[in-house]
Amino acid sequence: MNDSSSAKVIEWLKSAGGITVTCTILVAIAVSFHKGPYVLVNTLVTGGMWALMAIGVSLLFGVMNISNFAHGEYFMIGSLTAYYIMNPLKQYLLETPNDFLSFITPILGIAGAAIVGAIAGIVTDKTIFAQLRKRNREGWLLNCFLITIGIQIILINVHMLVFGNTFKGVVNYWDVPSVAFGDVYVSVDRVVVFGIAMAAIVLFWYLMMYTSLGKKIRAVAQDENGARMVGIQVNGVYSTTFALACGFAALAGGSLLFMFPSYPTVGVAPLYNSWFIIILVGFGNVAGAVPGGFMIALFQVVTRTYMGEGWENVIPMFLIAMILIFKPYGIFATKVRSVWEQ
Amino acid sequence: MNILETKGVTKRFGGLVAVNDVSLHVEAGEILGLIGPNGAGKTTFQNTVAGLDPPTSGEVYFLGNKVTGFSPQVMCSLGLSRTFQIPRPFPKLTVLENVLVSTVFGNTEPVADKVKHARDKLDFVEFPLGHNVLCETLNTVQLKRLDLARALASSPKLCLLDELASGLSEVELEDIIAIIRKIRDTGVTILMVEHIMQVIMNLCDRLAVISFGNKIAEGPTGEVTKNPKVIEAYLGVEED
Amino acid sequence: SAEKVLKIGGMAPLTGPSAKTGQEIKQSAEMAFEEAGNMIGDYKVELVWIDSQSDPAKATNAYAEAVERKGIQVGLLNWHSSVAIAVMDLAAKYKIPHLFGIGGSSVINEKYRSDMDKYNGYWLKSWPVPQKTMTGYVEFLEDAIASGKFKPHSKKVVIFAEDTDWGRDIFAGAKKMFGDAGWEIVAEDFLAQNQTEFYPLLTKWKKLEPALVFGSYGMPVGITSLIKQSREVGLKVPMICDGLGWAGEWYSLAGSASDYTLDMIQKLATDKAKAWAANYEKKYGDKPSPSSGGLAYDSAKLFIKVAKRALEKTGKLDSESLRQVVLDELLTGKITYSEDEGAITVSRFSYNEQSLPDPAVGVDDWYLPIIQYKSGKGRIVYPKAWAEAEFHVIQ
Amino acid sequence: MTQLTQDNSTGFSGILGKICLSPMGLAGLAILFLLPLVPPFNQDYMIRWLISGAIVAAAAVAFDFSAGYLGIVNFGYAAFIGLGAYTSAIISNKIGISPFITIFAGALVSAGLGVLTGIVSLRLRGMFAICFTWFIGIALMGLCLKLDWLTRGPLGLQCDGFFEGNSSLPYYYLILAIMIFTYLVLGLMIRSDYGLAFRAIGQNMEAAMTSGVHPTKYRVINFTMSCFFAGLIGGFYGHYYGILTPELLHTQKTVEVLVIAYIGGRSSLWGGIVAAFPFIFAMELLRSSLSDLPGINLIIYGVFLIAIMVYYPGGVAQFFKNLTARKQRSTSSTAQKAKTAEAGV
Amino acid sequence: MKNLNAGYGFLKVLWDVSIQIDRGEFVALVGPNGAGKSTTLKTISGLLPPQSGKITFDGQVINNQDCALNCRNGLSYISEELNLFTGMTVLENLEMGAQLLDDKNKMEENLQFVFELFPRLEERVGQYAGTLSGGERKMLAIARGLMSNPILVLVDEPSLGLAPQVTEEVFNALKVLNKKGVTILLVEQNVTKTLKFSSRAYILEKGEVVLEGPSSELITNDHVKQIYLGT
Ligand SMILES: Nc1ncnc2c1ncn2[C@@H]1O[C@H](COP(=O)(O)OP(=O)(O)OP(=O)(O)O)[C@@H](O)[C@H]1O
Ligand SMILES: Nc1ncnc2c1ncn2[C@@H]1O[C@H](COP(=O)(O)OP(=O)(O)OP(=O)(O)O)[C@@H](O)[C@H]1O
Ligand SMILES: CC(C)C[C@H](N)C(=O)O
Ligand SMILES: [Mg+2]
Ligand SMILES: [Mg+2]
Repeated sequence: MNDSSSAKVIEWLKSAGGITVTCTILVAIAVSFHKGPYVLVNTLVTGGMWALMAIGVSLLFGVMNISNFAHGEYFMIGSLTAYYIMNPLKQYLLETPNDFLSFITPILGIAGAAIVGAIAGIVTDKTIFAQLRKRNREGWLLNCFLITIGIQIILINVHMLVFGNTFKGVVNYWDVPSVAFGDVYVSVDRVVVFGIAMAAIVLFWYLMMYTSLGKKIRAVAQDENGARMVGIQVNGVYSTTFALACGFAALAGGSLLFMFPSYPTVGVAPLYNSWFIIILVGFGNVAGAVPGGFMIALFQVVTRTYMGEGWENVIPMFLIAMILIFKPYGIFATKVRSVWEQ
Repeated sequence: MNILETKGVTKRFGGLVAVNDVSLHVEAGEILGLIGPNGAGKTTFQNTVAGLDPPTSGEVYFLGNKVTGFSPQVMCSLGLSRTFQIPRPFPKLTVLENVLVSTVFGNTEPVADKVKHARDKLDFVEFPLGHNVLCETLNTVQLKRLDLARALASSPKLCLLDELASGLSEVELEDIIAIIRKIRDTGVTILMVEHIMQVIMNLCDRLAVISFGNKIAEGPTGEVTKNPKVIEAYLGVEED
Repeated sequence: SAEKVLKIGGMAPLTGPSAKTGQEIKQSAEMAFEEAGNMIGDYKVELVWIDSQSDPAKATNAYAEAVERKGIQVGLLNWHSSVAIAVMDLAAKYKIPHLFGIGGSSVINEKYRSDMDKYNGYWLKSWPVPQKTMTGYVEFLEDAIASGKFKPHSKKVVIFAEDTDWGRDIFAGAKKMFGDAGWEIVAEDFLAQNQTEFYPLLTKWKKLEPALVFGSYGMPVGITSLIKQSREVGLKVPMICDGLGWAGEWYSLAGSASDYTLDMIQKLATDKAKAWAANYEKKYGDKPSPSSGGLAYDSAKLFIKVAKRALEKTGKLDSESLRQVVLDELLTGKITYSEDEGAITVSRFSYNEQSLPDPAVGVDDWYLPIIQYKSGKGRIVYPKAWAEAEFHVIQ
Repeated sequence: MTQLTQDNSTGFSGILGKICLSPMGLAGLAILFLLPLVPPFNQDYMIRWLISGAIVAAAAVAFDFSAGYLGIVNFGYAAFIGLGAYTSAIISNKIGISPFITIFAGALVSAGLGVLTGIVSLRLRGMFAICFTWFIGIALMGLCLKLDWLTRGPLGLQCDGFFEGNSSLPYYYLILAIMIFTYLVLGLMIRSDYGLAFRAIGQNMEAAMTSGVHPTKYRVINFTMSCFFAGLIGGFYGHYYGILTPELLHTQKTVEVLVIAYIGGRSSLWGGIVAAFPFIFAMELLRSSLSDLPGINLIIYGVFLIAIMVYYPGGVAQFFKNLTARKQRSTSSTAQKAKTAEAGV
Repeated sequence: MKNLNAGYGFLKVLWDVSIQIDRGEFVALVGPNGAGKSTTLKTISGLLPPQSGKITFDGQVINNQDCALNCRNGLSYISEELNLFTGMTVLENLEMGAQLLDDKNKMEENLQFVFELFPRLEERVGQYAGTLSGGERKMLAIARGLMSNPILVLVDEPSLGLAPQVTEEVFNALKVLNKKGVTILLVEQNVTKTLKFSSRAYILEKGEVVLEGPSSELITNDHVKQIYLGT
């Protein structure tokens, strides 16, 4: 490591983000020693999943200034799709076992979920937000917020009317024993889902940073008129953004079907968690969502371990609030702020 | 008497030194022009003085008291007000209400009829529109006038003006010059940043020049504009 | 001549977080009345559904409206205790008997007993407080240990419960019960309603090395996740998961991980009961829950019986006549409803002075057997008289 | 105090104007007073709906006081309501004093938390401030569940009523009084210099600071007042319905208030009142007449909400504003060109 | 570009404005504050839909065409508000300006050109646009507008907030561009200078064209002298 890059690392370590991340790691290690390594493993596995959700919320807010309260419902759409893909296949497999098919069934379900979620996102944008964009931009943030509340209510109740109130879930994806990390057991489903989450995040990060689509999205996020002036078709970019964000939520929903059976209000908990994360790390911070996810997961695991169940909403909330007081724009906030700050 | 004095004010943004060790003073009743190339640090310097962005190091004295790092609302109540390079009004308030905010909260001296006071200030700067227009519909130039009225409404002793005249045509420049003169005549000291030489030459008693964050010259207007360093750094070869 | 009509206000959480339960209650009760041809004597039955929305405030608004605008003469069923608390006063105020609320928790009993005169005959439950019914678990365990079928390595037990009024009650009951029986309680946890992630909790429990896990958790997602994940993290101890069977679809969520878990639930064992379940599934497309659906069905049947008696006795059907019969005959134990007559969930519904507002509890009355699941089927393992299978301890 | 909107109207409506009422508003209030006396509104269930309407209306007014003027949506608002409700219930249960006194204690405790929130969230802007209040709300609800020795947690806390007897009518007049009190106090504040400061801070904090407005002070004052009334309303809620559960502190409840406040029109205060009553009635009627398909009423609600926000985001207040504007436009037929010309000089 | 009526919502700002610009011309649009100059440019660029009238560009009617499409066709608009991507670096901003170009070499060439024009920007390539000083932003906005090889450039008050030296440079650059065959429509407050640089000019007052003609004639026009030059 040469001088300048080590200086950069030190600089980063001194920043709020660096301090928090370091503290988190230290706490994780300390708790792991005290209570056993399961803390660490749990943190990693759940954190990855929340990060996936959080990215979608962050993206929508960052690019379109929409604080999506209905994001959990796209999670719900994902889990519903995955269920209706996986369940018939599983029924069929019961009669005609087929190793290959049973191996890819979950993958088909998850992929299907992501696609349907993305389509739902586009439909939402075209039917509602495109109209709003055309009509007026005043009070955009809060108008959109209320609209997403409306979307949430509609989607939940349509689910209830059309698909009923039953819990539509699968027992597991792959019926194989858990894998052991030391004396900690984790199911294969979880490991795979963690992998999917990480892969999706890396892919997304690459997309945003290095492809022209990503640059266009960022440009639109920062100045819509500016983007139009350099020849970017913003409506297309908005729809794409919606598709990406909702696709991610649905991907998470599909991937987590084994843990969250689909039912009308399944999206609420994931929604809350993703908001905790993006507030903690600051909006529009894709890379930050990953450590953020881990941090929230750690907060929750640690409070559950030491305080008992039920406190995981009290203590972490309090902690995030405290952190906000010192870092009002989230821990990874930099000096540069654009649309995120409104 | 020095109404404002800075000693070695430095402002860093990360690695960039935007203002470097600038010491200058403003005498009561004068108009001091602060000039320099784009990005020299003029706005930043004003921010450090007005309390929006405290200096990294150095000291600021206002009316003889040390005020380094005071918050803007305190500076305002002490009698320092400013206008913005990019005006930032309250978009959903009317023109009159905008000025009232500063009349009501910025004023240390009691004002009998606040509405009248505010209207007076608007008339003083010859605000061209009605007073019940919402601010979001104003254009930049109107906003600057409004911003000026707002700054004056708090009955300041020192007023910092940032590029007040940019975007005006030649005739309009004459107007604004007259207004600024009028302001000075009411006893308000002015520290102004400006690029338009017509305004500077007409108004400023003294000039301070900064370039790349450093003060390179300070003195009476006529002297400074002949300073070769200044000509090289800023003015270029004058034609008009 | 005007048609004679009895308007019944059926209350259930039809929207909101407990909508699933509400829907089952509604459908089961409707089934019961349909079977009676929607007639009681020469009275036509009109069911008015009151959506409690799981919110006491909203429920009272809807209730008052149902009484005043829609003219309900009697109230039936309910789920949440908090709703019950708020609505009890309305029932008393409007002099509408409200019968057979399913919400079990003790707060209702407290309020009822605080002013017996006011509420008597205006509020009646069909599910007793859990403290009364749960003693079966300890009896069963003592029995299993005595007979050598269950050899716990220690008397350490972990107790959990959902964080609701019901959970709080059952938790209090369980704590006392296990304490009295000499068990050491090594962990106590209340679980949030919408929780699905139990790895931290289960790993914590695992390290405590309990000999038994006991809990009550009525949320299908929560309890099935808990069971599945307990297998994933390798927690291999007998688990009593009270409430697992409350939702019809539990097995499609928990799968084989649920093998050997224990539950205490309405038995649905008789032929009649099985026929009902099959009917329900045919009609509505999903499996009914014996606790919400079954109990609502039984409650409706019992109500029809009470109403018939009222008609017989007074020649008319209205709030007043119903209340009279309830006070005179139901609460004195003259009217009961038993398995022989068609009750599908418990042996017999009968009320008496001491039990009020609950039904009397006992093996011959309101009693829930303990069952053990295997491949999605529950078999009664206790009480001995009813047992269909041997208790199997997971290794 | 600066009277910003100095209407040149004198006499009766001038006096009314001083206390933030227009003749139309007064008529509206008179209607609200008389409504429960005329059929069909004199039925008890209608009065209950009116009470629900008044609760939401009062809450929407106090909510709008922060959201509409300061620009900070207090997304944990239900928790402040709940805090007041629980405090009042606990005090009156434990010590046995009259709920008429304890609701003020509840209001003060809520206001106290409001002070803290105001101070602590000072540096937060926009979404971060909103989420901060939200997190406070979530944490409070969690506490309410966990501190069951105090709140009885999910078992629910029973509270005594204000009045003996079965009629809801006295409760209606009580909440109506609370609602009007809330409106008048907050309305007068908005009319005063405070209102100017709130709006200035809400629109541009930096400009407000350079104009000499002390953001901490005004933000705290605003939060305190808004939360005080939240607590007061909460106290009423508890003693009226007789039972409190932690669900009262749920975000869902904030959303109910928020929706009414926004349909009423932001930064209008009275908009919430005008919107609340018809809205509650419409929702209750929908629910009760579509009870065969539970949930369909909520779908309609959702669609309505979206439609309003897309096509008429100004809400009721905007509607009235447009009405008066149209009237003015028809009287003064100034050519548009003249207007533009004036603007162009 | 013809018979244009435009405005914001209820407010009508432009009244039958007709402007015609031929290929390769350097046309100026001057007028007092609030006359509607910026509005004209906005409407032409497609950011603001016209209320009525017709805008043609290269023989094609582009009335309700999105700004992005116009940009594709070679119309570049440098706005008064700058519309920079504040969260991107200077270099990224410039790259975004050239994002329609397929040819990487061409982009490099353009970069060289604008850096020559504004050496200050080259010094700041890695800085976020949001932290630039007022003048630096202006330079960046102009530079970005030139990155896409436009046929027609609409410039709104390029000298606003620029140091005198730089102002001079910007005007010279526009002249150079014009010599290269790029058509320019310039809006500016500094009437003397504008008229000196441009070949033809329109004078807009209260949303109407009151005068038009070759710049050299206008500069001696009495009306212009009186209103704008104060002589
Ligand atoms: N927040 C910030 N972070 C990093 N750099 C900054 C920041 N604010 C200003 N700068 C830099 O500091 C320098 C001085 O900026 P300042 O705005 O003071 O210039 P100025 O003299 O007012 O110029 P102009 O005449 O163009 O307005 C500029 O190079 C600018 O890029
Ligand atoms: N977004 C807007 N909404 C409403 N009115 C506006 C808006 N923008 C500008 N106006 C009004 O339109 C008129 C013309 O404005 P425009 O910006 O086109 O003038 P201009 O000639 O460019 O003036 P300047 O020299 O100040 O830039 C002005 O009266 C202004 O108040
Ligand atoms: C099983 C049910 C009786 C529990 C119910 N949720 C209650 O309120 O008590
Ligand atoms: Mg500047
Ligand atoms: Mg302009």
